[in-house]
Amino acid sequence: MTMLEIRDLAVARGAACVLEGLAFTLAPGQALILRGPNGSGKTTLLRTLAGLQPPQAGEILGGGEEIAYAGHSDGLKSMLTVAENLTFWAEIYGTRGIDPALAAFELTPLRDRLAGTLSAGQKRRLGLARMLVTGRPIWAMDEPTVSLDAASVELFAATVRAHLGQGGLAVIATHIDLGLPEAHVFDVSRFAARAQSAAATSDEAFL
Amino acid sequence: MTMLEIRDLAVARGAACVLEGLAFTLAPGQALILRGPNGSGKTTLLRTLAGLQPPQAGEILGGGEEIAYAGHSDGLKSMLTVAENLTFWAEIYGTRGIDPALAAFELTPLRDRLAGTLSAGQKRRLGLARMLVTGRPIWAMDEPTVSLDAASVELFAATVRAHLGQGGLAVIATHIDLGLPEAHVFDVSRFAARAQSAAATSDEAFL
Amino acid sequence: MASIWEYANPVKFLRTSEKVLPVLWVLAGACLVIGLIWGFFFTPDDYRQGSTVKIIYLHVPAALMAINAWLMMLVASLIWLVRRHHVSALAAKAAAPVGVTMTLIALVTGAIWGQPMWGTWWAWDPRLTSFLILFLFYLGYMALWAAIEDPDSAADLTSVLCLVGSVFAVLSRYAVLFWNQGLHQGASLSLDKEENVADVFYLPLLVCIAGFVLLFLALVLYRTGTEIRLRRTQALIRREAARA
Amino acid sequence: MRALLLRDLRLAFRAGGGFGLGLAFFLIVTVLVPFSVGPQSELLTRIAPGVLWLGALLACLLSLDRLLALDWEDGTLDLLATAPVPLEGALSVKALAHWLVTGLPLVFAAPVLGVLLNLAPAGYLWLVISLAVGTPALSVIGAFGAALTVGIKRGGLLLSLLVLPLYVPTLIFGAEVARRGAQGLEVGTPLLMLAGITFGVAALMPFASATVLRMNLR
Amino acid sequence: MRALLLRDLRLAFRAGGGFGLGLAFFLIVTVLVPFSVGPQSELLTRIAPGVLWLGALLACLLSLDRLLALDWEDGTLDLLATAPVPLEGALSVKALAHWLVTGLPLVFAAPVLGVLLNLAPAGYLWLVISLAVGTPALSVIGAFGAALTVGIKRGGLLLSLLVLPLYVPTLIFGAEVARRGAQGLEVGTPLLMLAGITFGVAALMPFASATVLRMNLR
Amino acid sequence: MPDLGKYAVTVLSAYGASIVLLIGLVLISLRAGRKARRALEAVETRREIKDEA
Ligand code: HEM
Ligand SMILES: Nc1ncnc2c1ncn2[C@@H]1O[C@H](COP(=O)(O)OP(=O)(O)OP(=O)(O)O)[C@@H](O)[C@H]1O
Ligand SMILES: Nc1ncnc2c1ncn2[C@@H]1O[C@H](COP(=O)(O)OP(=O)(O)OP(=O)(O)O)[C@@H](O)[C@H]1O
Ligand SMILES: [Mg+2]
Ligand SMILES: [Mg+2]
Repeated sequence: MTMLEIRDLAVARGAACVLEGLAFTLAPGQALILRGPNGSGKTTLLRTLAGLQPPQAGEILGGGEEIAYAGHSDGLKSMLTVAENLTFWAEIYGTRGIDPALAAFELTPLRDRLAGTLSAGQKRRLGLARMLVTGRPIWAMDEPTVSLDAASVELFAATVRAHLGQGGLAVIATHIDLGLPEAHVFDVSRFAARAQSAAATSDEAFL
Repeated sequence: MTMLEIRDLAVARGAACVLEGLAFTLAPGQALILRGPNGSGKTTLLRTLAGLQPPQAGEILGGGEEIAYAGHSDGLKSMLTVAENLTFWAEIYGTRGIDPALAAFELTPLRDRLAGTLSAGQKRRLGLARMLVTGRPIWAMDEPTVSLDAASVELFAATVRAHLGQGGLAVIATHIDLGLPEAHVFDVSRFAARAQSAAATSDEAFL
Repeated sequence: MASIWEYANPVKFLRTSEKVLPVLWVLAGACLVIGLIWGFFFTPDDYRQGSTVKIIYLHVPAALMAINAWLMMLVASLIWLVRRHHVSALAAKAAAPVGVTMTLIALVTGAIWGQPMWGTWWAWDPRLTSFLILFLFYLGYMALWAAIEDPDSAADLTSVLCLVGSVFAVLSRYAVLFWNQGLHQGASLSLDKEENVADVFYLPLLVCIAGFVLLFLALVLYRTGTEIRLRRTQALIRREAARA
Repeated sequence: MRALLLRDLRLAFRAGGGFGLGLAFFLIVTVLVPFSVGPQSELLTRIAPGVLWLGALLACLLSLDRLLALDWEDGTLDLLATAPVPLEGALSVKALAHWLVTGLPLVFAAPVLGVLLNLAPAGYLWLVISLAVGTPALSVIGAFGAALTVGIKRGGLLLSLLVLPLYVPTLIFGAEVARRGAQGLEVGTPLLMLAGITFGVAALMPFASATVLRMNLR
Repeated sequence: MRALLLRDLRLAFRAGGGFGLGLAFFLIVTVLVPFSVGPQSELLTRIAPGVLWLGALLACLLSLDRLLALDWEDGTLDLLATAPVPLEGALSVKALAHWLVTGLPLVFAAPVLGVLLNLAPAGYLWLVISLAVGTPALSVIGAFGAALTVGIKRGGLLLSLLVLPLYVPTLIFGAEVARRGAQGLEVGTPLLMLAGITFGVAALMPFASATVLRMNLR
Repeated sequence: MPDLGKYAVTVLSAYGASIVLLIGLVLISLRAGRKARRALEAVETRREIKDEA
């Protein structure tokens, strides 16, 4: 059974440790909302969970091949159509059928439009639809609702809820209210690295 | 006296007209919030107001040399420090003194940090601080609060309010609540171009 | 007996190098001055090359150090990749400008020497060409260090470049040998070919080589210290910022 | 993997995707050479094989920064690194796609441009063979350079600087094959060396490339 | 304006900013020429002036995509277009900054590289003069090309393609000056033409560049 | 001064160029070293002052 557990995790950006002592457990069907002011380290934490950077300390159980990541950028090719973009990711993840994903984010009418001609919010919806074709149980998303209008935010919440209903997990960093009252809120600012350890990464040797 | 008035404006993106029949007048001290679902044409309208693209029809009174524009991207150089980035724009606009702008967005502690090492929200705050050093009365801003946390959104609202208090004007496209109840809300979706005129730009000659 | 890895601690390294450096500077200066003066003033002219033979006291040591500096960087890069001792990464960084200067000296003195000997400043002789390629590798290595902000990634990436570059440098050497047969004389410092350089030239040359080696060591130690101090300064500033 | 190859090819063929640009650059460099060294045909014949190889190398080089930088900028590389494909494989495939859209067309174009430079008749066959054998190495080595500089904004020029010295052996052997061919000399040894470089590099380089790419994504 | 010049220069000198890379590229191209055409010094002497001009042109070309594309990507160009500076002036200043960090160093480096290619002794002076007079034109024309392709993602190769034909007259006259100089012939006419191109282009081109840039920003 | 014969210019310029390069390298290194030392001292004294406070 898919679980995500982190124990006493510390994460660093640049040469500086930003968060430390992080711990939580996420069971299937649960979602975690990461909160914290600008620069508190949410992006850093998500990238570490996704395996893009090694943790500074502590361990991550689960994750790995189970996790799908969506960052600040959507990884869209402006010269490919909406459908082509999505099909590419479906093939990379070895799944098939992009129609449900298109439908979930109301992109079906735009399916043959080049991604470069979409508006900011439409691009974002396409980026989110990618999560559906990964077929992975854990979603790690960084400010997924940037540029989305209220209706699209609701679409997003509904999609996440459906994903959780199928036993999926989600870790979402956001500043706004997503309309997911059932999700746990995890405020990262409580775990800000203390002054000593703030420089305690590769700088350590020099102090 | 600075005013911004648009009359029967139509704006186009790509080869398609997106909005038409737009009209409003903005007096000093007033702010206008542009609303509308994703893809309704807010960005297109703001770029037209800023003079980056010509209107399809109608006219814009005011604007021109009075308007300062802030788009989806912030125009920051990652290899320059926060202070250097801001000073550059101050010199381009022929104003001086970046300290108030830094202070307004709580960037003073970061002033010697390279812009490339800021978090998403910190970058955005720097982009917004740029508006203060332009010294221009009309602000045209496209989703200024993307990536900002709640405290920073308040900072932003306070800054806009102070700007209005000095007789400034602001046109702001946004999906979220800015905490500016005194601003007029302008929903662009009412002005969506009809099907006929939707192709009525340069295609016209071929129809 | 203490492990040599102890000196991989930056602070320890600073303290030790502080003690060693003055000695090194003095020895290097002494060897260079003695060797060069001996070579310049008190050696006879060669019967074929005339007084130009005196250039050998700069040219050969510089050429040797140019190669050895790259070897040292290669070793230091490996140490960094395997054991992740910051000092070794910084030592590699510190050695590159020294190595590139040595290469430049070898090239410039060689070119000046070539004018009377071969009648041309430059010829595409395999050995000269290999040195030019080495020069390019140094340039690329230094440019990569300069282009990356995060010091640890810079160390990682330049180390891999150094490894890959070494393989290609060797490959280039074979390619160049194949491509053109040279004018340049072969290795003559090797022990079995004494006939090449007479003792009168040989002894001062050895002193000069010792001088270049010592100077290289002193410069690398000193520059490594500089790099460590810069890193330490940044680290402290970051900590201050984190406290604020 | 197949999806990645197809996507890269499709992107290359779309408007502005860069297919044919390498070719055009190759053409233009070749055309500029007579303008700069002067039009004497016997001189051109002598330098033709070398110029064509150099042109091919530069055309390849110029298109290298499309190899990874675009995917880096729009976040695709991050997503690809977390996707269930080994990065080594992904990089090999991307190098292959680069060769198919850049190197391969040059192989076919070279004889035509040889005419412009008065290439000796005996040279055509060996020019084509040497390019066909050698250009894959250029793409694979280029992928390493691209992975090394991917985090650096507009690393284009730095990329050239790092990659050019690595191209030296390939260039020497490749141009040697073409030159000897044109003069009717024996080409066996350099051709063997060239093939050896291509195979060795194709087998080993992707590991180095993936290593540096992972470091850069960190 | 001064602020813009200073900023561009500062960015160029910052780590990774690209200063010196054009120079290094120039060096590398010059070095690769003997590898590809062979090491015979009499051949090299003949082609040296042309190769050096071609190398300078390519070094200039490769750095063109830094001229505007970076500012476009991060939105600076949008903001600059709405700022109280005439776009013509801004583009001239950016071309000037480009020349200062790319063309000018090449002028100083060329004699050193001349040694590598066995340039005839009489050629050094005229090589330097022709480069000093001609390279500013390359930057100004390049700014036009950069403005033309600024909206296109990774337009680098396309940019080269568009700009190269525009460089032909400058290259012909520049290389002619250097070649005649090296052979001890009279250089007056081509030098005059070269100077004429540079002045004409510096005076008129910025208007064309600003026009196409405005179209691209639309 | 030894008699350098017809190669005087050659030999002297080789020595001159090399010595300029060597001394240049040493001077640049020393200057950078001093600068780094000063910067570090500034930060360290600041830190001591803060620690006392
Ligand atoms: C311009 C580039 C040149 C480079 C890079 C270069 C490189 C080298 C190197 C690496 C060595 C050390 C060889 C060894 O002992 O293993 C060497 C030695 C030497 N080079 Fe050069 N050389 C250059 C030009 C010249 C020229 C123009 C001459 C003129 C005759 C020359 C004469 C010598 C001599 C006499 C030695 C000493 C070898 C010996 O010990 O007999 N070199 N050079
Ligand atoms: N190279 C660097 N050196 C030092 N600090 C850095 C560097 N890069 C980033 N930081 C800092 O690391 C912190 C964490 O950044 P991160 O992007 O994870 O924040 P975030 O929570 O995602 O913020 P936001 O909500 O604004 O996106 C920030 O304070 C940032 O300024
Ligand atoms: N080249 C094009 N051809 C056709 N339609 C286009 C083209 N480019 C953009 N559009 C469409 O123009 C409309 C207006 O886009 P615009 O970016 O102005 O919307 P927006 O209101 O800013 O949306 P968002 O809130 O998502 O940022 C969108 O529906 C978009 O899909
Ligand atoms: Mg973030
Ligand atoms: Mg928009």
